[in-house]
Amino acid sequence: MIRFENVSKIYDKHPALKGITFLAGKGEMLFITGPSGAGKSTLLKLIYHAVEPDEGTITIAGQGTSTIRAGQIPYLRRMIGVVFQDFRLLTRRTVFENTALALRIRGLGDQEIKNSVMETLKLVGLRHKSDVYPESLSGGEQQRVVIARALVAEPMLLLADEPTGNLDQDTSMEILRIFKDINARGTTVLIATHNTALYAGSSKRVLRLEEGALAREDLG
Amino acid sequence: MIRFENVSKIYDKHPALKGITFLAGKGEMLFITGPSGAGKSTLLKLIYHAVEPDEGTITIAGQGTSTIRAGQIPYLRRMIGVVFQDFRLLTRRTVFENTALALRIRGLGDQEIKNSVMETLKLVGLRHKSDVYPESLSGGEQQRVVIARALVAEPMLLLADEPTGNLDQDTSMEILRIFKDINARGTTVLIATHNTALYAGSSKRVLRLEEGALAREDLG
Amino acid sequence: MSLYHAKSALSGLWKEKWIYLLSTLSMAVGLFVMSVGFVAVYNMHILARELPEKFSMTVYLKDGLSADDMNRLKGAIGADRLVSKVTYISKDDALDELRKSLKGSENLLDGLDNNPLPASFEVKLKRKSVEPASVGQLAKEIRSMQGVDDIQYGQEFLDQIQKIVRIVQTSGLTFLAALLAGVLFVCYTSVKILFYRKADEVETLKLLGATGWFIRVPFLLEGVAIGVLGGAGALAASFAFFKVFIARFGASMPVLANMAVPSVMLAALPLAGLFIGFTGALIALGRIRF
Amino acid sequence: MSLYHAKSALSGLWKEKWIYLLSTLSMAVGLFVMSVGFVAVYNMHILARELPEKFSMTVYLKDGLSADDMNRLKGAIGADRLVSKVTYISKDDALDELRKSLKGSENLLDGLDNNPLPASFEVKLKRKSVEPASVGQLAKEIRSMQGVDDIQYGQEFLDQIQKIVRIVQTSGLTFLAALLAGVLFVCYTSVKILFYRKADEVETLKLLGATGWFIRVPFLLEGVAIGVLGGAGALAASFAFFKVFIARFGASMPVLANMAVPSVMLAALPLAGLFIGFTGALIALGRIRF
Ligand SMILES: Nc1ncnc2c1ncn2[C@@H]1O[C@H](COP(=O)(O)OP(=O)(O)OP(=O)(O)O)[C@@H](O)[C@H]1O
Ligand SMILES: Nc1ncnc2c1ncn2[C@@H]1O[C@H](COP(=O)(O)OP(=O)(O)OP(=O)(O)O)[C@@H](O)[C@H]1O
Ligand SMILES: [Mg+2]
Ligand SMILES: [Mg+2]
Repeated sequence: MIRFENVSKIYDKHPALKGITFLAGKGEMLFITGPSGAGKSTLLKLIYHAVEPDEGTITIAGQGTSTIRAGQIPYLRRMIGVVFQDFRLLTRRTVFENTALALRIRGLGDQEIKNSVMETLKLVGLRHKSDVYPESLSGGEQQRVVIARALVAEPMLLLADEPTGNLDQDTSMEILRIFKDINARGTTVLIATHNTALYAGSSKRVLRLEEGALAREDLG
Repeated sequence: MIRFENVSKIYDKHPALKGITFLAGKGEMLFITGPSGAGKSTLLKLIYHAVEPDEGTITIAGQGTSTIRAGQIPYLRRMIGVVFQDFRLLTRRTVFENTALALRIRGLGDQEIKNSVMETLKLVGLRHKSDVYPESLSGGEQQRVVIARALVAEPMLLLADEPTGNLDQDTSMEILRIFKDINARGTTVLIATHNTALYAGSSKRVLRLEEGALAREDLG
Repeated sequence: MSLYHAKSALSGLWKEKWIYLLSTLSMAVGLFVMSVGFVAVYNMHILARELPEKFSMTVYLKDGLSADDMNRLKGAIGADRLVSKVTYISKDDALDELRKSLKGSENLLDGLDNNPLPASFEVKLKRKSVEPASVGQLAKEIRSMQGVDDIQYGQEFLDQIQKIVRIVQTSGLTFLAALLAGVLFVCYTSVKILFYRKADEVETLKLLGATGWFIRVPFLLEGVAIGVLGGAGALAASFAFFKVFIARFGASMPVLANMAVPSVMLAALPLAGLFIGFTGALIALGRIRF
Repeated sequence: MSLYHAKSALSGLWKEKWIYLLSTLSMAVGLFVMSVGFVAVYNMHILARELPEKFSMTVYLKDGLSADDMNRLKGAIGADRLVSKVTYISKDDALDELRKSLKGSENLLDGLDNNPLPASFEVKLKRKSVEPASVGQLAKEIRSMQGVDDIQYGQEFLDQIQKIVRIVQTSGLTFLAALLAGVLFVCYTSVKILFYRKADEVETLKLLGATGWFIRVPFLLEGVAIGVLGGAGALAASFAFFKVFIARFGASMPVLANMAVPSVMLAALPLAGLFIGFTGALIALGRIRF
């Protein structure tokens, strides 16, 4: 599903990723960890094409990201659900509309959207907040909206960047359970996190980044 | 230092805090925990006067917050350093200027500001990023800038809202050590967090909020 | 464009209604200024065009023409496409006229034994077709007709008037063009700045997998809404303004009472608003790069 | 206001230079439109004021006045504060004049044995003080002087001219006021929208303990910078525009060649920009509530 070959990313002369090589198979669940500034978010951004690599090749679902035509990028992205570390909620839309966006973009009908969105919001415990604007949500509630938006379209690949940074232990475990569920249904899941509780004892692969390099690969 | 007496806060008919009563002594270090949406941030916002209580009285350093004159509010706030859950970094200013803001507001001189800011940035490990704009920082780096800004003016009271949500275990512990240092020098510290590692074994008071009510008070 | 887009644009408008209201008002004011400028120049134009209305030629006739000859001549002159009216002025009429113009010194004429003044045709020209060159041509033709003694018309005066008309029109248009470009630019800027803040929103939509047009459509609709509402506001303001203006000044100055407020503005202002709003939004969003 | 504030305002400008450049341009264009409107109305005003320049009275003298009497009369009339020039027209001059005006029918006058026309004074009035009422008063005074037979002046014509002058001036001013208010509003909106996005920044500064003026000053400086630069740009554009305008149209129309571009604009445009930028920013920020 994901193939990184010797990938490097340099921001203004400062290397954020150096010669990263790894594979993630279809249906796999995989964690990325490492200290602040190690390059976890950058790695995810490379996958959803928010930044482009300076070196190496990235292949997502058989599609090389550097050879892709610009017009195809939206369709590549629709295969991917992203929990952004900085949320990226639209302030002018309600919780419902923010979540629905992932489906609107795919051109689904109103009734279908309503059903899926309400179901997903229920999953993250925010059904009762569906008509509220993001600014009147708590930090953890906002984070859960972002998670709902990433899940709602049942993507082939889920990228979650620090998805439990604003969530308590119980809610975090609840979210992890949801990720496992969707993974069990075939979605490849890639989670960048500091929260060791997410992968401890999971027996999943954990990639550890340090200063932009792949320092260690382990089982959680 | 902080006195809450039967404080309630209602957002659009939905109660976020119900009848909260607690004291925090000068020089104390105290944790607030509880599930997502329990009212932790709201409690901190009441202290720095970002929202006003619907019921009850709040006294900060002997000053009742509902009787305070509008013109005094900036001076009340200058006693307090806040690590905002949503960061509130100014996108148009560099890391240095964002941190320096806390001192500029207090009217300090350029040399003094430079010394204090660089020292504090070094403390949070961001000295080398001082000329960078927030948008090109990682999530954890941004969070550390917010921490630096809250610390730099050596406030009487430090309020930290989920200060380690984007930080790895090691960095989190480093930040906690800094908080303990400043607390040892006399600053009252109030930390709202989900990260049990921050208070586990600390023997500090931990207030647990649940659905807006003070559910339990414990020692960490 | 689906119902979703329309709703989404509307909800965007509503969420930030004050700033959109301000933009719309600003658009309205800009277009209003433009329409005031336009009506002013338009009326100057009309006024200038009407200047030559009173322009006429005097065709002096030879003495002793028969009524038949006279009628034939009159018909021949009146048939020309430049001519709007031909009036016969007899020798007696001419003398009366002179007597009147000598008001106070009429006795000058008392000693005359016969009327030395010739009969003439006063030839009024059609206002729209008054052109120095063609008038010169017409004069030549008339002069060569049988029975015509001489022909007089203000050649220089006509040239002068023509020049003034041209200047008024050209400088008015230059003026209007400057005004128009200015207002267009200011309105465009206002839309552009309004949308500048949306860079974040656009970026997020892109990252979620939206195509260019999915992103653009709600913004374009917003721009169009601002533009059309602004244009409608400008229209209302213009009509109100000119109504008051004419009421205030028209009574004492007939030129203003007949001031033309071209009804083409009815459609043009909202259309101009639509155009500005649409292109403003389009350019403000720029090329959407993935 | 410290060096910090200035630096902070400048860095803000630099970080978002394109949008500020656009705002500044928009401000420049707005003020340019305003100045073009202003110069246009100003020149209409001047033109209108000069209309009565050619206004004169004709004072007919009794026959057989002595040179002495005539001079005394001329002096008396010329002494009036309304009068700019008195010219004597003798009986012969008057006849010559008539002969000229009868061009083509001069032979009419051949039979005259004596000159029936009176000598007269042509009294030119000072342009600025031409007022129907005072002119009427003057006419009455002159009529009562010894040696004066009659006095003729275009009473109606004068009234008419006066009316036109007033209308042109008042309607020009109404026009200008509408233009001015419009441009002011549009410029203000542009600044206001530009600052609207800053609500977050203002909120953060408040929460950090900044006082109202600490927050406002950088924004006000930004507003002032935009305004003054915009005003300077407008000034440059105006002078360039009028230079080209006069070069293009002035040659064929003397009125335009002498077009006045008031030098007060030198200061007024940047000042207007400053004012708009400052108040725009001030109102855009609104009352800072803690
Ligand atoms: N747009 C950018 N421009 C310049 N430097 C950047 C940019 N984005 C990230 N960086 C730098 O690249 C490095 C890696 O950033 P990245 O966001 O991938 O870290 P991370 O592992 O996600 O950290 P965190 O756990 O704090 O979120 C950091 O040092 C960061 O400052
Ligand atoms: N401005 C607001 N308007 C309306 N409701 C609000 C507002 N701010 C917070 N709330 C609601 O009040 C409740 C408490 O919010 P608060 O931010 O205090 O929670 P929290 O304990 O900080 O949660 P988290 O751990 O997720 O940050 C939440 O249900 C939230 O939706
Ligand atoms: Mg990150
Ligand atoms: Mg919170």
